[in-house]
Amino acid sequence: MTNEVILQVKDLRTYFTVDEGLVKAVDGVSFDLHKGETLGIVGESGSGKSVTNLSIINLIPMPPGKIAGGQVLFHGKDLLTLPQAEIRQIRGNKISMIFQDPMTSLNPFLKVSTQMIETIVLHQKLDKDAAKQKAIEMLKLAGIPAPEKRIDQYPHQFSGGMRQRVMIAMSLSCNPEILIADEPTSALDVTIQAQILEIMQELTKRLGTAVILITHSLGVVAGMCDTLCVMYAGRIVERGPTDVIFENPKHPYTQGLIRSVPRLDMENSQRLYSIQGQPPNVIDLPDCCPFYPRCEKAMDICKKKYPTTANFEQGRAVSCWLYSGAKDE
Amino acid sequence: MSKYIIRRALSLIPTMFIIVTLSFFLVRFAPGGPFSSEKKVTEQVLQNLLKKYHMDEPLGKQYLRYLGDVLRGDFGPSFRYRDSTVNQLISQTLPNSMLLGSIALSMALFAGISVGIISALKQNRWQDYLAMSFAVVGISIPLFVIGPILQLILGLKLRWLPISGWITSRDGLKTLILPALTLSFPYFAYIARLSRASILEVLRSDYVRTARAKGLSERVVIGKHVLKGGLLPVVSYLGPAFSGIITGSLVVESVFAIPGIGRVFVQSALNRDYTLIMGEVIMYSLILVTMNFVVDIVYGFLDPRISYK
Amino acid sequence: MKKSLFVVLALLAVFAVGAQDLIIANGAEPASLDPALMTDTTSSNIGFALNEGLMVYDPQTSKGIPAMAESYTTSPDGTVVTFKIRKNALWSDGTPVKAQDFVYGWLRTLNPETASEYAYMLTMVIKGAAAYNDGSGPASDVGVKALDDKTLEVSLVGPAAYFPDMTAHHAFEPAPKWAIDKHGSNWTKPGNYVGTGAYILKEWKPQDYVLVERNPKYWDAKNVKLKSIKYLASDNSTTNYKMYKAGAVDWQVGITVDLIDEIMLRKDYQVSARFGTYYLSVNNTRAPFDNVNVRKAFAAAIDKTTLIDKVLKGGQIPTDAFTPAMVGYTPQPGVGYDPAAAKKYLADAGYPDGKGFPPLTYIYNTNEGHKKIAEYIQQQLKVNLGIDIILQNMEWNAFLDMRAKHDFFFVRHGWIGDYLDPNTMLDLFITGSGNNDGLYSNPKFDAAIRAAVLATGDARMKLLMEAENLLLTQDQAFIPIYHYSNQDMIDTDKWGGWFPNPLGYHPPKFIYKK
Amino acid sequence: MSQNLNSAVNEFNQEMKPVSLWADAWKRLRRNKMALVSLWIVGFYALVAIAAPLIPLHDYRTQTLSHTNLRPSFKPAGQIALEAVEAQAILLQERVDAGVESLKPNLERTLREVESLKAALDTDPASKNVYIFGTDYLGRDMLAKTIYGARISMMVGLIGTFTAVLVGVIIGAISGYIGGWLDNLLMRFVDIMYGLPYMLIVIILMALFRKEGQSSIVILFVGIALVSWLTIARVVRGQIISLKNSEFVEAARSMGAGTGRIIFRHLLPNALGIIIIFTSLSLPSFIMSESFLSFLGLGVSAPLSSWGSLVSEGANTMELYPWQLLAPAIEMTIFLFCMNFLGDGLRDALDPQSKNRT
Amino acid sequence: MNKTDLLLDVRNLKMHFPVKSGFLSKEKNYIYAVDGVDFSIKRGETLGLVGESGCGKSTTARAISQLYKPTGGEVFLKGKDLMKASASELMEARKNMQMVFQDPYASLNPRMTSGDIIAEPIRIFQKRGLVNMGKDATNERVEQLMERVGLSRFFKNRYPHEFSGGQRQRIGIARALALQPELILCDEPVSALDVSIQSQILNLFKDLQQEFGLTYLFIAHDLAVIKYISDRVAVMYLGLIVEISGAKDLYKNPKHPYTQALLSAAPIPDPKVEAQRRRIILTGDVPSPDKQRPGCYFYDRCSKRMDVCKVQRPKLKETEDGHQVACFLYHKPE
Repeated sequence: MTNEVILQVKDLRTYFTVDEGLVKAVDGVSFDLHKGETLGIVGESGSGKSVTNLSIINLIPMPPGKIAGGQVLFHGKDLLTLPQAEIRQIRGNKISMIFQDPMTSLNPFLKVSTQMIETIVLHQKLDKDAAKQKAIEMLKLAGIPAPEKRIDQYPHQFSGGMRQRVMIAMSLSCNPEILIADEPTSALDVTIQAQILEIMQELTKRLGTAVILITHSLGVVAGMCDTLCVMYAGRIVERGPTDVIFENPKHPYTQGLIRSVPRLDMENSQRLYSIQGQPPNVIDLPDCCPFYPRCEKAMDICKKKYPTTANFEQGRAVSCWLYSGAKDE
Repeated sequence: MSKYIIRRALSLIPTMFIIVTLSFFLVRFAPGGPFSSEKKVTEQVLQNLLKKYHMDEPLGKQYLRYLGDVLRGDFGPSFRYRDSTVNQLISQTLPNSMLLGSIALSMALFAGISVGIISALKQNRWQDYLAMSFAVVGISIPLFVIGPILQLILGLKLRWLPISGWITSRDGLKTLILPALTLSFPYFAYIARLSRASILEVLRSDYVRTARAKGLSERVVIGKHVLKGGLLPVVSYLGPAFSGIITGSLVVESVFAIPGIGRVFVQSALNRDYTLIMGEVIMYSLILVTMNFVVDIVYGFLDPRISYK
Repeated sequence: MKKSLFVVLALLAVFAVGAQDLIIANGAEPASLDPALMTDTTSSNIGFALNEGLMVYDPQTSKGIPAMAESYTTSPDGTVVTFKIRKNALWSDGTPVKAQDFVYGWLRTLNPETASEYAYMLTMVIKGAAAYNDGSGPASDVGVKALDDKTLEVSLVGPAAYFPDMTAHHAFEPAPKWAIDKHGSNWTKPGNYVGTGAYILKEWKPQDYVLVERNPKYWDAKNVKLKSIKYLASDNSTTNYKMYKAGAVDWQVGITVDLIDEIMLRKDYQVSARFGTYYLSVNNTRAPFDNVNVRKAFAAAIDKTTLIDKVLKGGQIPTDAFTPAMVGYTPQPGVGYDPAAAKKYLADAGYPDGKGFPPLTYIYNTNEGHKKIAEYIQQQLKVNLGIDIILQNMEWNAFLDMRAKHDFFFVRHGWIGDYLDPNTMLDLFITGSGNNDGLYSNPKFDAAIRAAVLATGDARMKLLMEAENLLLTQDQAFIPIYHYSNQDMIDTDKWGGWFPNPLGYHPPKFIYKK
Repeated sequence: MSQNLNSAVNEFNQEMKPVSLWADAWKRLRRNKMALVSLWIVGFYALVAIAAPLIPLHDYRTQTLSHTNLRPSFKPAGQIALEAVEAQAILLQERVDAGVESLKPNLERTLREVESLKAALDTDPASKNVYIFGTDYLGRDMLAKTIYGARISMMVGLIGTFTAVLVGVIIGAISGYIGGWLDNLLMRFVDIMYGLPYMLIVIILMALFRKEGQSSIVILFVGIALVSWLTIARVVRGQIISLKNSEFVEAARSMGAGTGRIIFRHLLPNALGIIIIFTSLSLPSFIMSESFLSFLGLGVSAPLSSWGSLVSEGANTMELYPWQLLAPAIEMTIFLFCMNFLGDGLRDALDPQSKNRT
Repeated sequence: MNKTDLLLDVRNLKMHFPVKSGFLSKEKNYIYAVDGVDFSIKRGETLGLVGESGCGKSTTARAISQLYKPTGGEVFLKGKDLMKASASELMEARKNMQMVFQDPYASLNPRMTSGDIIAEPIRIFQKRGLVNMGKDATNERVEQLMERVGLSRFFKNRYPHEFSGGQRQRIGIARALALQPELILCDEPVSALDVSIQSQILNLFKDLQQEFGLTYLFIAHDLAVIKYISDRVAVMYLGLIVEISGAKDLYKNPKHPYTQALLSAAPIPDPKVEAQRRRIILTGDVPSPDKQRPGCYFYDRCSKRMDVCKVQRPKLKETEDGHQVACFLYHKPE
């Protein structure tokens, strides 16, 4: 991990217009990604983690979606304003993605070889045979036994874990600078999850790929990520090095989140902590702190205004009036 | 695979048998007979006719005789078209209906899928609304209105195309255009709606998102990744559509004077041409069943997840 | 896939036929081209091109004029007719036409195994024919003999003056024994067909067309002008009319009645009286129609002239009688249109102003024309008699079945004569006649008709007039509406030899392009 | 502000709102503009059809033979008829002048008619009639005919839909849910029904149930009902098969719910969308099959008519009197159009989840 | 173990699903989803059932509830064998045995309101005459239940889709409670929930157990969740239970190699711990349960396999008090 910033997300806002109103799925998200870094984005469903990443490579379905503001600077070029042809050069090549469900994110009608080769041919300008060789090599790296044979099979002939390996192989086949992994293991069993995470870690380390890992599992984040962003209702509420955050979470949400996970390695005969209430409905959200109804430390100002971001040492940033207020006043 | 085919074929036998049996007695139960006419034939002539076609025998015996003939592939003589056998009539008219039907269905497929794709890609925009309104009109307006209107405008007024006739006439292949157009209309409408709906669904699927995330151009995404899955429902519709387009083309065949099997069928039913009706019923059931079967095979071919064991 | 389809289409296109001389929209697919088996006009229209009997219909008068027979003689008592067959008459395969071919043809028609529907044309007049046809007599007793190769002697059941005319009918055509023996029921297929007509069968595409070409072996070939004739089997009259207007068809058999307002203004619209009558049949044995006054009330309540002028407009002739007028015969009408009289008849029958009249359904076979007439009649009965009837259409075959079973009260009916004689009209009302659907029965009528069979000349006509007088003037057994008309579309400025005539037969040998 | 904020953020604080499935559906339907407009139009059709005898129309049966085939107009019929006949007289005159002798009687009759129409202009009350949809071949009002036609056709559509839903849905549901030999039996029955020559069945029906002095409208409904349910039974069966292993059905079974309860409370409500779409798609075929059945003698008896019979009659004369086709065809197409959009709208409205998808 | 304390006793439960093979072939193939499972649950106890997908844990629950007719074995609920029970006896038994399903989206009929969903079991039993509860009483009970599981009773007219995932699962729980059963079969009830909601629901289960003295068969794939909720834990692999023990004991002292691998694979939400952990990464996937094997089912993936494991299948045997394991590392092959 060097200090070279390869991706800068600045005040990204992605909104969806639905019948009921405006959904601010992502509402002012900023973070930097350094070369070789693994950045975790953690949050509950609907918190905008996936939308953030789809926005980065400009894959938001429009309409109903709309990128309402912000910049995504990849080596200084704003991906949001890039013409489609140019951004296609980046997608799958410089920035590639893995999605949550390996069952549905591979095209069931096309052979694995077809799907892998088309990416390699497109971006690496190899001929088909060379591309196939490359694909087989990638499958081997991803730990698929007998890749020469299996490459000509259809996705349904693979198990869930194997499919995710295929996805990883495919996404890394063009040596991307950034791999965005959107809940890559949520649909997998725990033993398979361990396999996949290990493969991912190993391969990205070897290729020097920076990873944005989206997950709801604190356990996965803890083991994988250098840096962590915690999202709630479309915003990053806390950001910083993973170990520091786990050791000393500052935002009440982060605190609650970490405390509400049952842990294997601890005696917890005592009652599990739980954050009260339900995740917010993000339609037509007013400019308050969306967490305040569930927050034990809520103050009056929380209901009125979204907190400004307070910066701490080690690159930590927290959006909570507990800290911003203290600094402001 | 071959086992699957055999199983499918065997499972048809009881159904076909019941259809044949019921139809056989049904046609004889219908009022009137093959030898009715405004001027009644004399009693003696009628007796001669009945005897010639074995209709003076007990019904059970006739039925067994018929079954035996059918098993040998002989549908018997036509009662109405007395110079011809049912086999001749069917073999001379069915290919024409098949030709017309194939062309109409191809046109409907081509236009319907294109319109469906455009509609799906432009969902809720004017192109979509226009196309879908057109499709509703296609389903609502009967063929016997569309056909004559096309004849009137394109045939009689503008003289671009022949009004009616078949490829055997001096107009040749041009004669196919209007009837195929007319016949394809409702199918076009249905296919357009069907493909729109399923393509919309596929467009939302994860694997299309994956394809886009790989940096593929929209053309490749649609052409390679969306269509194959998006058109599967259309494929499964093809079976009923093809049999429907052949058996249901009687209006078009009549309006455009096409020597097809649809007209023969209607005439045979109206004439109580018993053997011809039976022949057609058997042919239709076979076509329906075969088409469904073919479509299943094609479906399995297109969808690698399905395997027939 | 697409390529091979294209090749197939291209091949089919190669077989497409070039220009013909005359293209006829013949109305439907011919049921048969076997003269013994054909029953419909569609078939017989083509039959007239392929075959010729002893006589051929005069294109202007529908009377017989010599064809295969160059002359005939009738015995003094009128029961034996001897035909002399043309020396130069040949079959289309070059075989000379012999008297034996006629004997074979006629006996074949009569043979129960042939099961010919028009055998009755022969059994009606030829001695011994009926017995052979029903299996009770031998073929040798049938009154048709070949005295030599060129002489045919026919013995009749009575002095049927109209017999020579009748022989123009297809039921009296000869048959080629050698072809039939060789090909069986396929002998009428192109390539196998052997005929005596001016044309030979070239192609027959079922439901599509029949193509015939000039027969060079025909005895009168030098006077046959048309090179070929194509009979289209299109059964959609609207389409046929469009084809006619577009010039793709030269002669449309029948017209599109829906477009009569346009058609009647055209000079190529050919209309002529036809030897037949449209009438309303009532069941004479069922109340209320067993009452003659009810029948008369109905007859008097319908204004036929307005129906034709305002609704049908197709050259039909309103009538109160059954038999069309012809030389020597004066039709005997029933009650004519008279609303006042109608009311009176109905009151006499016991239903003053229609009160107490039972619910009644008028049944017609499904057809736009019949429907218009039915609606008109319904309105007439309502206005003139105060009777509300229900209309019911029925599919053709079921309609025939119902009518044949006499299971009706009030139905549409029509009758077209087979030959130009009142007899062909009147004899269907004989008690027990197969076509007497209304079950009219009057012994005096039966006696008159039977007597007429044996009579000749004016005496015969008188008997027939007397019969019709009983039938209509006295008994009003049914309600005549109009005499049919023949309606065709053909430009007679362009096509010669085509004339409107009473039977509507147009032998193509006479037709030529002007 | 704070109240509003609360409700947006936390669902716990939302007010109580008692809604039934239908009220809920109605709420959603109202948001769908197309469906709402369609609903109003269909409602208007239904109202006109039901109230037809109360509407001051010309009697659809009354024949005015001097006013046949009049074009649609707001002018009095006498005027229009006179114009038409005068035009006809001019045409005839031209033809006669061109030497077509046979038309002479026609010309004379037409000239007489011109005179009598002129005379009737002031005397005959029928001359004052206004036919905004024109008249037919017997001088009857097309407006009244299409309205009464609508009654029949809508009734036919209703019956078709009703049996399709009643018989088809139940058979399909039972076949799909119970499966096994019963499924096999029922589906083979459907196959056989498809295979049998429908035309002959109808002809037999017609012959069996014909009654003197009665119209055949009831048999018509039987004829329609006979086949209307086949396709929907198959569709529902497929739908049920895909639904029957869903967790909520398992939940119901684990509670001991019986077959009937599972089918009617759990499965069918969830197949509602496809049932609605399918019926709205088959509506045109029900309406048009009436005109086919009427060819076999099962339709409505003249002088009553239906959209199907009016359209098929109109199609024959469209070159001369296009309004006889257009009036019923447009009316029918608008209706089917609306039913279609209404069907789409209803499907969405009855699906509580439809608005939750993004 | 005192027999009367046993609420549920499952013996040699088998659930084989037939798969159609070729036409005309008499031989049938089976999926051996559950292939001889023994365990029992005491009154008031929670037995956690853990395993990877396809191991047969959900099938076990469904077979116990007689949703699938088990292929073999015995299921005693309060001493009554459900497999031999008549329809009415089974109905009676169901009253004491309700299920909570995994997917809060799929397990609630989208066309029914939450109130109807919760009331449905009461209505079903009411109709059969097995409960006597009037309309008002039902209504009251529904409202009571809703409040108890943490839903406003004003929500009873809402449809499932109007609730969040956690709330839906509360509806599912309320439904299971409606008939006041003694046993609740929980089939992965928290797997689909978000972290913050999962803890709410887990606590709810605990509270309800205390309040109503419920007994749970609690299925999950998350070991931490199982550990938190269960008194005893059974680990399943490929249709068989490989290890049963008290919860604390299992986590402290896992015996079966599979259990060990499972525990080591589970990530722990603490970077420090994670950084130091040594994982046992299993190779390969869980094999498909479509054939019966002679040896240990875990043989192919086991790091400690011995020759005997290939030919003989270890039986579940008690190694120390209350700790049973099916592995030859702990007992001699026969």
